[in-house]
Amino acid sequence: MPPISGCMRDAPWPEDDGMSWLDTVVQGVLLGGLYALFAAGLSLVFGIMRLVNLAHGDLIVLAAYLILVLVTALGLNPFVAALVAMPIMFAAGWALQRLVLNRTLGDDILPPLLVTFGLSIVIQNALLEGFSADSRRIYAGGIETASLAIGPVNVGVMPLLTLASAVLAIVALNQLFYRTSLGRAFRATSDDPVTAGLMGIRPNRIFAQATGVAMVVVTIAALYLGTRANFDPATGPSRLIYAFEAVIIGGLGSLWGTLAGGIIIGVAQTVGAAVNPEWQILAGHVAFLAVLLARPRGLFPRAVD
Amino acid sequence: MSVDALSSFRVTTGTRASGAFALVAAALIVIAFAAPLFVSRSVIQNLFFILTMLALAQNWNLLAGYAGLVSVGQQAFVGIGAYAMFGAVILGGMDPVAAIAVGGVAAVLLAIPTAFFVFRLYGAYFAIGTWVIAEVARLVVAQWKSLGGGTGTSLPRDATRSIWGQEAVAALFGVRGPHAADIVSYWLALVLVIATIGFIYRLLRSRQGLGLAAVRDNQDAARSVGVDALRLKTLVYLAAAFGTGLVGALIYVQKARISPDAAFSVVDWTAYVIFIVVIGGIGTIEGPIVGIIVLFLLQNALSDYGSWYLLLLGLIGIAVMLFAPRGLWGFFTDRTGIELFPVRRNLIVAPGATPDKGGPHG
Amino acid sequence: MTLLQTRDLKAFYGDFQALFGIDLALAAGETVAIIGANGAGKTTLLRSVSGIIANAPEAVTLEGRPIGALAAPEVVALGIAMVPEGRKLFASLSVEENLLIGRYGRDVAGPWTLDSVYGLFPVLKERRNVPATALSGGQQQMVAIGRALMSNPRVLLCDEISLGLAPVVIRDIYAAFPRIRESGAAIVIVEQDIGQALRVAERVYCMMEGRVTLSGRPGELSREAIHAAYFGVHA
Amino acid sequence: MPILELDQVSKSFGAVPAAEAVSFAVEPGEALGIIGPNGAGKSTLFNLITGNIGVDSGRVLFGGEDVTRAPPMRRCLAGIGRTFQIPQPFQRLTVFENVLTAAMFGNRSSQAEVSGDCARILVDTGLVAHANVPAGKLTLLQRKRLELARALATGPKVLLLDEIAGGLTEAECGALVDLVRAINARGTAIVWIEHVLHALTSVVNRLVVLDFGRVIATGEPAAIMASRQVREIYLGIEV
Repeated sequence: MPPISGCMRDAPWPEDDGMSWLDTVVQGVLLGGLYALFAAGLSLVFGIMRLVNLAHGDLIVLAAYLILVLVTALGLNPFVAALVAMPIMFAAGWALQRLVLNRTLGDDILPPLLVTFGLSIVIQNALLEGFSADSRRIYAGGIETASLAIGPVNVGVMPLLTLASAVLAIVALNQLFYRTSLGRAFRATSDDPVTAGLMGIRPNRIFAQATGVAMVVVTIAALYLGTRANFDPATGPSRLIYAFEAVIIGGLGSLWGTLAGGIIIGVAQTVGAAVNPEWQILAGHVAFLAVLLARPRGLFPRAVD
Repeated sequence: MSVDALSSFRVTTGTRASGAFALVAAALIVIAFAAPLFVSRSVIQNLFFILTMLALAQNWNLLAGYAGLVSVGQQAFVGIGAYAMFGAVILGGMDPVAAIAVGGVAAVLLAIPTAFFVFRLYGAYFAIGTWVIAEVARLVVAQWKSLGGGTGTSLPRDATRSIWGQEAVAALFGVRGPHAADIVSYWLALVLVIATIGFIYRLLRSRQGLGLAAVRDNQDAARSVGVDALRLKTLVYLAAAFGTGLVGALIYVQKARISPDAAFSVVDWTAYVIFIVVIGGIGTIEGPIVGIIVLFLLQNALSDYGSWYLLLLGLIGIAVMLFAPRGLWGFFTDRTGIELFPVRRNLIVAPGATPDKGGPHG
Repeated sequence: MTLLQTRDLKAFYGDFQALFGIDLALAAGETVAIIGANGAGKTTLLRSVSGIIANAPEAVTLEGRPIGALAAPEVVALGIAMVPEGRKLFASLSVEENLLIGRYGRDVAGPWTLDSVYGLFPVLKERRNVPATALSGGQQQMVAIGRALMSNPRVLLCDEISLGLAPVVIRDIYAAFPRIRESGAAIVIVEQDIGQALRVAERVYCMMEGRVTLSGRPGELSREAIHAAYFGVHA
Repeated sequence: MPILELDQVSKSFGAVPAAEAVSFAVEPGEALGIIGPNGAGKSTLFNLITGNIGVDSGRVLFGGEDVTRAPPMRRCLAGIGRTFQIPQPFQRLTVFENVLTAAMFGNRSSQAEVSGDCARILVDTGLVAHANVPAGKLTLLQRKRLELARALATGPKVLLLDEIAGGLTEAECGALVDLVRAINARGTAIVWIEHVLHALTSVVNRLVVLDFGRVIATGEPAAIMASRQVREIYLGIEV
């Protein structure tokens, strides 16, 4: 699983003066936006049905390939292609939950883990058959290299868009969760599925809609993954791990916590890379383990398990 | 129902089927040791693959099937065991076979601190936590320049030409060095599998084994009758790490070439292992044995279809987990009641007799 | 005209039989109480009617239509709302959100809206944005009743609403029942507190160990008869 | 010196108090009954004594030693045996293995040392005919007996019984009463939560009445059952 070196490519920074540390942290925060997008879907699904989908990273890569196909086959702009891909991914997530994952829910933790692990292997190898192992990239044209000067720091447009999209996605999810009837149903089902049934809620359908919504967030994450770095069928697992680390650091079931967790991982990685390029991914993991040691329930625990 | 004596009772575990199997197993072991006499070198190498994967599968099954600890990071111990062996040979000048033990010890040393981390997580989060530990181990080892860093390295020629017992076997069987080395590795794999299954079977029939099964069924009830669930699970986590480390070291003695991405590969040392256990039958000793045979047959049938093989394996794994969670062996044993490694303690009370006085309740 | 009826209703928990053929009838707008000691099968009866426990289709009928095999979401849509034992409010929802979710499966016009429920239980209005589980036991019970009313049910099933509450709080809650009855809903009250049940109900069924042991109008039943039916012969 | 003592034990879940300053003591070999309406916090009290739930404040003393912070398994080893109100057997293990687990871990001894006792307990609790049946296949009443057998197997000094007589026929109830009396006669203290009053009062020599998580009365069974206050609160009948 090669580290996503490409991702650092569009964040050149001068070597030694004080400016470089500020720049490293800013790039880290922007990278954290990408990891928060990876994590938001995971956090949403876990919050509602205590299910962790080990194929989450591979679903992001699958969505990236879907966008790639829409861009190359229909000549669409990547952002438009992502909009087109969203309903498709929603339907795919909905069907996956209704037909497969709902059967695994229950007290025993083995079925959901082993089924989603199997799903991860199936997706990776299906993509391998379909698209071979070559690295791919979604070209977004001029915007990729465009950058803005914000104060003393030089910031790429795409990383900025990524962070903005992450914040928007989390605001939207929070509005959905706390302002809509469907959001109430999500939370009620998460608290007590049996009593939710007494209110007229059908838990299996709620879980399917939740996974569908998670797949829409996955599509946004895939857009930025695909445009900012190379990807191939095997890059899914490392994305799952970053998403997982962001969710754990942020605290289970807390979407804003997930954003904070993503940013902490992002900054840890850019700082690590600044010290030694080979330590980028390692630094992220070390930050995760440090938080896990100090606050086992994450920094902003909301869901009381 | 007055409290009175039970003069004649006994506790048995064996069954007719397991008795017969014990004889068959003994014969099979003798044949297996003698195999190099009458099979080709490529068969020996296939048997080595089957035995090493079976040993990994038994260790993973001990963790997930009996202790309910679903790890997706056992590749960490395969990798650490292999690299410790490489370190002992290249830096310490040890004989590769002796260095296998160093691999096992290194795996346990890694498992102690990591247990502290991963036991703070539960269920799916424990699984991914073990995966992070494996990633950290892979990245740290990739910094170990004297063992080839990220690109990896090979065992020195003089080490691979004279591993322990190689000349004796070469002379005995009249074969060249590398063939003899394969035979020694094969025998080691055979010993390792027998030891692993023996250890697991004895553990299951012990007090700890009964405690583990109780915790698996109902942790609260188990704790209220005096079972220390965390201590038992940690014990199993360390034992599985040791076993996995030994196998990792042995695999790379035979491969003689190592790199971080290969030694810590989640597909080779965790994905295949999970499918072997799940398809064969999780939570049974016979399951992984059935599973490795199925995997080997599939591998031969689909070897030239590339990723279709893993794709199919994934689909079969999902189908089995959804529709026959106790796997092929579980399906068979549920219908026939035959168990090759029976664990159940049966109380046989002579009819009419009642227990004798004595004991704390007498 | 019988609104809700059970015919030879049986229920099992695995191999343990909880109900041995219950025949019960509820007319439109009527209030019926079911009393019985702990373990008599009262809650099992309500869980069967509300669809949490599946049964034979004709074991439960609403206006003659078999609903015994329907699941809870379908039953509430037909207008049978349940106030579950132990209240079971949703911890991550506020008081108002708990009320609103009451009508998720059946959003029909009727006497009960947020305002009319706050009218019934004024204390809830000031505390409407507080997490429901931060309220006292009595207030939580009011929210649970309000939540069921929000679906404008034709039948309101109340399971042990006096459980663990002080007598003065129980009186406050039961004081609201006349207004609930005026709104036209038929009410089934399952209660361990016999005195409270007899005051509010027009008809009473007494259950013991899964069977109906007595039924009739409160006025016509003697204390000894109730005592015997409640405790069984050896009382 | 009492074998078990609760000193001002309190516990609340959110706004709802489950136990408020509960204090009582159990002498070695005594048989104490606990009664109270549903939702009075009786089962929670047992979980506080066994350590399955932590106390908010107050102390739990066992044989004079403070076990308030001790985990459930240490309290079991100290001598607290308990049954669960809703039976929690080890489903896939056989009846004999359920009892064997409790005996081996509760007494820190080997299978050989305790097999005899386990066989005897199975005879006493009428389960010996089902010794090799997986616990998941037992009827509810047999599972209740298994709870008792398992608790006994840990060799307890205090045995906590949680509504174990519910749903029994007259004959079964009589047999259970005899068994509990025999266990108590051998020196094991009994603390018994029960709704079947005639079974409870024929064994225990003292009653504690719980309501709203508070001890509202303690004393001789006859006196307690006669008191107006207890009958009104507990039975809910204007007497």
